[in-house]
Amino acid sequence: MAKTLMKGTEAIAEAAVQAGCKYFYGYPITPQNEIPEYMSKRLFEVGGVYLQAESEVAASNMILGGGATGERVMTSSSSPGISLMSETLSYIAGQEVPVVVVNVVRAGPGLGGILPSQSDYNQATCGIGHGDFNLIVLAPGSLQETVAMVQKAFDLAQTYRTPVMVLCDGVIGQIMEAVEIPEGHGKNLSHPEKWACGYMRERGGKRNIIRSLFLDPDELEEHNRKLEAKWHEIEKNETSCEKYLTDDAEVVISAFGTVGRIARSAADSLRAEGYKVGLIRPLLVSPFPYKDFETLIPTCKHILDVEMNWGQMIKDVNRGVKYRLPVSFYGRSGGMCPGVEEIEEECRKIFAELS
Amino acid sequence: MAKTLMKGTEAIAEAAVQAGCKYFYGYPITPQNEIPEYMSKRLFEVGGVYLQAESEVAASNMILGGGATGERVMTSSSSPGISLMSETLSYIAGQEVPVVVVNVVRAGPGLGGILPSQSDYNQATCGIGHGDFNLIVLAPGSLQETVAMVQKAFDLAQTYRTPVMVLCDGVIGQIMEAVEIPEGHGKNLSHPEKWACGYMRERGGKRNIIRSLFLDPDELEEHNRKLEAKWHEIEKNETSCEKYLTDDAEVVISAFGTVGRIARSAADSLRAEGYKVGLIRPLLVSPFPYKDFETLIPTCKHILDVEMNWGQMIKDVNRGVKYRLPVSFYGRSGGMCPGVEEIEEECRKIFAELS
Amino acid sequence: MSNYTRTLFCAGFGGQGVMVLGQLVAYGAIKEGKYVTWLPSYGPEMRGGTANCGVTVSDKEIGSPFVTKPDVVVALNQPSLDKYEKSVKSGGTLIYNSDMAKYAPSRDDIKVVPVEASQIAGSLENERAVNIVILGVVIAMSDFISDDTAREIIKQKLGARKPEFLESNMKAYELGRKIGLSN
Amino acid sequence: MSNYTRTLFCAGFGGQGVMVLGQLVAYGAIKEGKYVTWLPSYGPEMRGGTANCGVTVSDKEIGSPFVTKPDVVVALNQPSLDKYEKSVKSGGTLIYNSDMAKYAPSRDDIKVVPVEASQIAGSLENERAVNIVILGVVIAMSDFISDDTAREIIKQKLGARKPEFLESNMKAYELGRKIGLSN
Amino acid sequence: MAEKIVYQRPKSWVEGVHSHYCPGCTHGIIHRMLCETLDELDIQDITTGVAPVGCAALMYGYIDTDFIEAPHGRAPAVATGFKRIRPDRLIFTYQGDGDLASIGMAEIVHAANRSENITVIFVNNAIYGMTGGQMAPTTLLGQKTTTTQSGRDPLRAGYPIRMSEMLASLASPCYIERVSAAKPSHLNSLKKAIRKAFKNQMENKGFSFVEVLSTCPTNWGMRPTDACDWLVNNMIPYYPLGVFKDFD
Amino acid sequence: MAEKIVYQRPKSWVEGVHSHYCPGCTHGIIHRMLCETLDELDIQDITTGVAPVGCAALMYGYIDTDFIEAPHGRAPAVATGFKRIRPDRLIFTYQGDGDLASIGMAEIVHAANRSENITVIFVNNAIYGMTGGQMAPTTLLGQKTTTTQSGRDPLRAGYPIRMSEMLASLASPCYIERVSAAKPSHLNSLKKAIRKAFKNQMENKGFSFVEVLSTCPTNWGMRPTDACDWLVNNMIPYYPLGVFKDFD
Amino acid sequence: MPKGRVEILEQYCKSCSMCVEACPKDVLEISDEINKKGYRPVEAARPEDCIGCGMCAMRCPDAVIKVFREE
Amino acid sequence: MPKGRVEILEQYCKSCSMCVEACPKDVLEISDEINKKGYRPVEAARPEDCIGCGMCAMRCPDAVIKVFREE
Ligand SMILES: Cc1ncc(C[n+]2csc(CCOP(=O)(O)OP(=O)(O)O)c2C)c(N)n1
Ligand SMILES: Cc1ncc(C[n+]2csc(CCOP(=O)(O)OP(=O)(O)O)c2C)c(N)n1
Ligand code: SF4
Ligand code: SF4
Ligand code: SF4
Ligand code: SF4
Ligand code: SF4
Ligand code: SF4
Ligand SMILES: [Mg+2]
Ligand SMILES: [Mg+2]
Repeated sequence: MAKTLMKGTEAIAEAAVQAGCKYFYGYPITPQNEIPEYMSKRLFEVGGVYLQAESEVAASNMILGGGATGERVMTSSSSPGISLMSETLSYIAGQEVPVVVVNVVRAGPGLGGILPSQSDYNQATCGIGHGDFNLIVLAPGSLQETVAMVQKAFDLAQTYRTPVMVLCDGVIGQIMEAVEIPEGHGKNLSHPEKWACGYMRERGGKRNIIRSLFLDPDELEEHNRKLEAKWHEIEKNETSCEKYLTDDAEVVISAFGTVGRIARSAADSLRAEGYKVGLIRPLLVSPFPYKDFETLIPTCKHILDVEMNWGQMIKDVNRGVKYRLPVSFYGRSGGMCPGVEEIEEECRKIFAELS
Repeated sequence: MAKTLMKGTEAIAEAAVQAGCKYFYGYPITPQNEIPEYMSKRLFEVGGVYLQAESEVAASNMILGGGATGERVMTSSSSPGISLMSETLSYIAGQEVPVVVVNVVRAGPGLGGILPSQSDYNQATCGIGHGDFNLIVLAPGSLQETVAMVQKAFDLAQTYRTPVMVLCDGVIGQIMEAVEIPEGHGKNLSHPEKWACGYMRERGGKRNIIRSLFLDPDELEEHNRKLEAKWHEIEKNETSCEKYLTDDAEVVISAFGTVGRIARSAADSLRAEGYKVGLIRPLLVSPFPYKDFETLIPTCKHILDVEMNWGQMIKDVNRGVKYRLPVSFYGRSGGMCPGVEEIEEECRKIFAELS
Repeated sequence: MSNYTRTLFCAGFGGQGVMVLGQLVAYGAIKEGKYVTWLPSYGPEMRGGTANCGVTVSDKEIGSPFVTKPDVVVALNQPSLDKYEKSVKSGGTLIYNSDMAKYAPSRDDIKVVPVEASQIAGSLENERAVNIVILGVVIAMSDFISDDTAREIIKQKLGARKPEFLESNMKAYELGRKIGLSN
Repeated sequence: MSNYTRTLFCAGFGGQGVMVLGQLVAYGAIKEGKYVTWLPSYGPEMRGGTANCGVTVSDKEIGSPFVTKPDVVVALNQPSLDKYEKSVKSGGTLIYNSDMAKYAPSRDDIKVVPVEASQIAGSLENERAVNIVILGVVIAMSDFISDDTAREIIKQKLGARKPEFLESNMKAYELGRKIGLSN
Repeated sequence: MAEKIVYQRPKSWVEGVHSHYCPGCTHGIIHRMLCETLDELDIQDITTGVAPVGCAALMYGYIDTDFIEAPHGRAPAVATGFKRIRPDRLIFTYQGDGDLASIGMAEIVHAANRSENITVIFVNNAIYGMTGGQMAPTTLLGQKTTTTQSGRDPLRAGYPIRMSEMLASLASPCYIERVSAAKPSHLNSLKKAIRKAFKNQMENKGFSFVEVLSTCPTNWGMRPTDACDWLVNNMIPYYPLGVFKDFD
Repeated sequence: MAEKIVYQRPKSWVEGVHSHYCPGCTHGIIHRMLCETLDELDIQDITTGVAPVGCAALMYGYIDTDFIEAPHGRAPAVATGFKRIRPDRLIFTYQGDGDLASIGMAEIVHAANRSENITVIFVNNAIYGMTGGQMAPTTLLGQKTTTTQSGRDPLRAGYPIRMSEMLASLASPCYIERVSAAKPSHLNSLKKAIRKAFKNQMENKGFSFVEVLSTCPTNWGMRPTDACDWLVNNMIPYYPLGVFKDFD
Repeated sequence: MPKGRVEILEQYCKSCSMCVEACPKDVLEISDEINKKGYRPVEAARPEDCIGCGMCAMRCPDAVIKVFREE
Repeated sequence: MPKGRVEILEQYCKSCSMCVEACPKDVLEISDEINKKGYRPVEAARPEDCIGCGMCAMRCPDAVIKVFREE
């Protein structure tokens, strides 16, 4: 497929279809309505299923049931809707069902606003539901990257049999850019016949039970130990990070998602002014690329963390650099996005103080 | 009231009543069923309201509506039920409604088990809902402390007009201990006539709107800035931490809630063996007492973090000691609780390595 | 700081009264001004499942409420006896309902007391008094609480709830106590 | 690395076609092999509210898609004119629908182009073509995309959707272009 | 001859604000009727509204009473929480069909079943207005929406739910009526129904539910007056007007 | 004379397990009937059960088919998600009254309204069994539970919900019947209803719903056989047995 | 026929024509003006025919019309 | 009268008496034994009266009873 101008939400949807996702359950919410709208038409064409759920609670449970077939299933929503999926996501993680969830983040808390935000970082990477579990969270910065990450999300979900979130913001959802959508392999990596429901006859009467309930604490601890080991495996294999001009940078901007691309513009123009500025941008925010941050320590003098929230990633940045570098923060909230000039200004202030 | 032997759940309920909480909305879930059961009888006696909600989603919205009167309202639940309150808790924080939520944590993820756990630490302290907001989270270690914290929770909720969580575990819920329940002042600290609904006539036609929606991003950013400033105020005023034998301790155990009391036993018997062991225990886990951890740095050689989960508080411990002390972890999961002997053993190993 | 800390673990089927047995000891300890914790292992089953609780009595504040090496273990059925026999502290006491469980001695470092508790309770026409018979044994063979306190607590707690059974309960306690004293 | 990067900001009431105006430029830029981003400020109102979008065209990858200091601003109504007049880059161009908004000049560092776009569109019996008239002006006065490309894109994108209006749309573009060229 | 005022803006209507509703959207008519009722019963300053998530999320911008914002679909639970504590005050929810009949199904059924002493205004416009025209549970068979682009197909998307009828099957609600905001001839019943729903609450009679058929010219893709005709010709046959329950 | 087996454990019954249900709890009878139906229709190995949260959370311990565990109340959504992808397989949910009629109200109404081609077994025992006897939406007026200690008072806690009747008010469900597991004389209809609910699914007829009145001797505080009598004398009068919808 | 009069708060009118359709006397018409919000407000094109019946106001979703009647 | 016989999987019986009540011939009774789970299982106290009707099995919640009938 050649590069065409597409809206973010539609690119997300088509990327999923090309990755072999034929099943979508979701509930409308701005700013991602074009995803279900697109799916409602497109999946009919490919012989798949689009179903408008009665709520996000129901949608998340439909992907649990759908995921239990072992096929590639997906839902998408935005912040308040994602909160409603908390309980089920905890179940899905505990039950080891592969699903993909897209969160096109809008400004909160509460009803908040519908403009772009990154204020669900904490939720996505840390405490979205009860119990010990983690989501894999991909945070794309451009449409082309979004497409790649949506497709990768399905692979990750199936490889590890775990819920995967693509954490976008309203900008990614609403922007139009030229994008090429690779025809994904769509290969089912999860070996459903081994663990999924619906294969009992094929397995000669051997059944599968997909559950998270273990009333015996020894059994539950064992199960949780297994989940934890899987997570360590994921941490080992799957961290990913972009470093831009960091080699000689005195000030490194840390940012994820859309803010990353804005920060790159700022870095470029500051470089043009002679300032040694770089950018570090986690592509997966969970597991977080702590190591990549740690390697900044010897050369960099200061990190400026920039986010579209009140500084949610900063604790991971600090953890990465182990408090051995000063980390300051610049952020906007409520649907406001830090602009190139604002970031430049912050950097200049830091250089002024450094010298 | 004199000390009497009480079950944890009942002590929680009576403590709330004595603190002037006359309104309870909730949905049954083990291991905290005795709270609603107690309330269903007791609140009728005091002329209050007990209502069994149709779900935790509904319960959380009932306390939102109830809290909007400015009165002292409460709900209680356990892990999966708390997850279902995520969206509404984000609203409640954004709408600045004072409410108290008790979470008697059980083992997750998913349906998990019903035995004690601390695996909702991340959720409570970090990402329970969408958007930038925080809960105040109290983590009692004994029944007497639970009673005090439940009562304090109402004061904090009203002082700051914010949701407050009391994070217990199944042990606190099910244990019987001698406890004295102070007759709380029950004074309404929130000045409902100023902000609550239902006072328009009294205010001569001036109305109140309790909302979190601000479609204009400037307005929403302003609102969020206010919430953030309030949180900084809370961080300044309300951190609280117990330090036990830490002055000369070479190894300090960090633990919260029930594990704290077990760790104290371990510290006592290790001291008897001549090991210099201390204990640091946050009483509020959000805001977290980072400063109290920082002050450990000069004397302590090693921190052993012990939890009933896979190590959720450890990142806050590291943040407190700024990675300048080695921090190791011992934990159990799935309803298992670290025992005194296990903690002792871990400590002895650490001392062996230190020398 | 003295060193008085005693632990009791009671296990049986749900409905056999192990929880109440533990609670009576706990109430007694409070009455005597001691520190006490009572902690059940609550399960999902309403009946038929295994129920158990651990009681710690001490003259100082109690750290861990989990009872892992009890001074006294009470086992009212076979699975409990099999499972918890090993947990008794060396030098401790294992009391079991010999009407419900058989015991093949595997340890010689503990005192083992079989009690025909069901028969005794049956003879009093109060089948549910098995736990009170055992309470008598426990109190006689340990220093959790005094005999006087135990009697008072039975009166106070069971007298109020089931006055019609008070007499047979007191009798059950007596008979248990006798067994305890003779061991 | 050359330095070709141009920004356009279009604002008006919902329904006036500002979004499409921006998109046509974006499609054209893609056609010419440039990088482009189009970003709307989406609002809660379906109609009657203010709608706007920013377009960035460049010959290299685009960082921020937010258009804060546009080279060209299009304002189709009074509130938009009032609000975004100040944002035009020094040396840039402000194009507005003079049938819907009055302008009292406050800057002399920008080129200001009033267009009687509603009247022109009305005269073509295609009231919705206001945005195409303006597109003609924009293309004539800027180097986002070539005139040829613009015509092709109109044919391609609007021809397909509303063939019956294609002729009057092309006419609207012509008339706008004339105004642009004469400014 | 003296001039008498026949009609003017209600006192409870917030002055100086241009509403965000689309031209001719009958949400506005229902709002106006609500304001008139608050004025006539003199209850403006003892009433709290619970705003939904939907086009009416901003309704407190236009109706001058206390307001609590509810999460999507949860207004009945919010109202319950409030009313149980302040039985001396009045409370109403105002909810769209997405809000009430889709995500909020559990909350409305249970509030009705407990016969909470609250007033519910249910605005059925057969579509999700706020989010741009997706299918609602009340979307008619064959009706085109952005998520049923070739018309609602019952096999894939189920049947339009008749909320009034379903709630009337419960033992406990006090009053359930379906009215319309489309035609001048409907407006009398609309007003009477709203009034009655508030009076019931003032008299502690329990749960009152007014379903109002309403238009969404924007997402139906029609001129406002055509939308009114469409409502009459298509919605009323499936959603008959009338009283479904009345304990009077 | 040869000996014929009149009754034996169904093939789908998991061997060697002592169920966690309380003595005489009729959950067990319903399980057994389910197993018999799976055997008779020879569908054990193409069927997936969706386990609820409630006393039956562990039902996969006793019924030997594929199983998915659902969060409390959400079994119909889980089943929908599965069935839409695997229409060639059978799926059933088994839900208590707390699960289905309280927290899961939205999911059951919408699954019914979409007429999802699934089978729902609704076990109404008028109480929350698993959590120790709190009020359920179906608890009878005056019935004592741990959260209605002086009996359910409709003013405070609302009315017992009749789910079969309410769902039957919808246009789309295919089959709705209420049966009982209390008395030997009820068991025939119980078995027939379960069988029919599965056959409907096999014939793609859509949503089938079997409400089974069931006992909870433990939380009702009765001996099992007394509980059966109580059910007959108290529940059946309020929850009449019978077919509420049948598209046959 | 009674004599009526309408006052129109032009700046709030959204030009929806609901009142135009409602008027039994065909008094109202959409004007050629444009208000601040970009709408052409309604006007009383034939004020002399107005009977002050209030139908227009009753149907206006934006409470734009005030109606008077001579008594 | 046909002749029947019941086999009882004692270890699964929970002594609930449901079968006892169901038996038309009063064949069954709760025994004095105690099984592993602590219940007194049911037994055929009057096996000679059994007609193999299956009522007991049909009512047993724990599928404890197997029923035979001579043909
Ligand atoms: C939890 C959650 N889910 C989804 C949304 C997005 N949303 C906003 S309004 C709405 C539906 C609006 O439709 P309706 O309730 O019929 O009201 P209308 O706009 O038609 O009056 C939806 C789905 C949300 N804000 N929150
Ligand atoms: C979200 C959530 N809320 C509450 C619970 C606790 N809970 C477990 S089972 C149950 C209700 C059981 O009642 P019912 O559905 O009637 O089933 P029964 O046990 O009576 O068969 C509840 C409230 C839970 N596990 N998850
Ligand atoms: S979108 Fe529809 S319902 Fe919403 S204001 Fe516009 S016309 Fe009314
Ligand atoms: S608690 Fe009630 S429903 Fe649950 S198994 Fe026991 S008797 Fe049955
Ligand atoms: S008052 Fe009556 S006659 Fe006068 S303009 Fe309005 S509708 Fe027409
Ligand atoms: S009904 Fe109201 S808003 Fe519509 S045209 Fe008439 S006056 Fe204007
Ligand atoms: S088969 Fe019939 S007669 Fe024989 S024991 Fe069973 S119920 Fe009684
Ligand atoms: S019905 Fe079954 S479990 Fe109950 S007593 Fe009879 S055989 Fe035993
Ligand atoms: Mg609607
Ligand atoms: Mg039940």
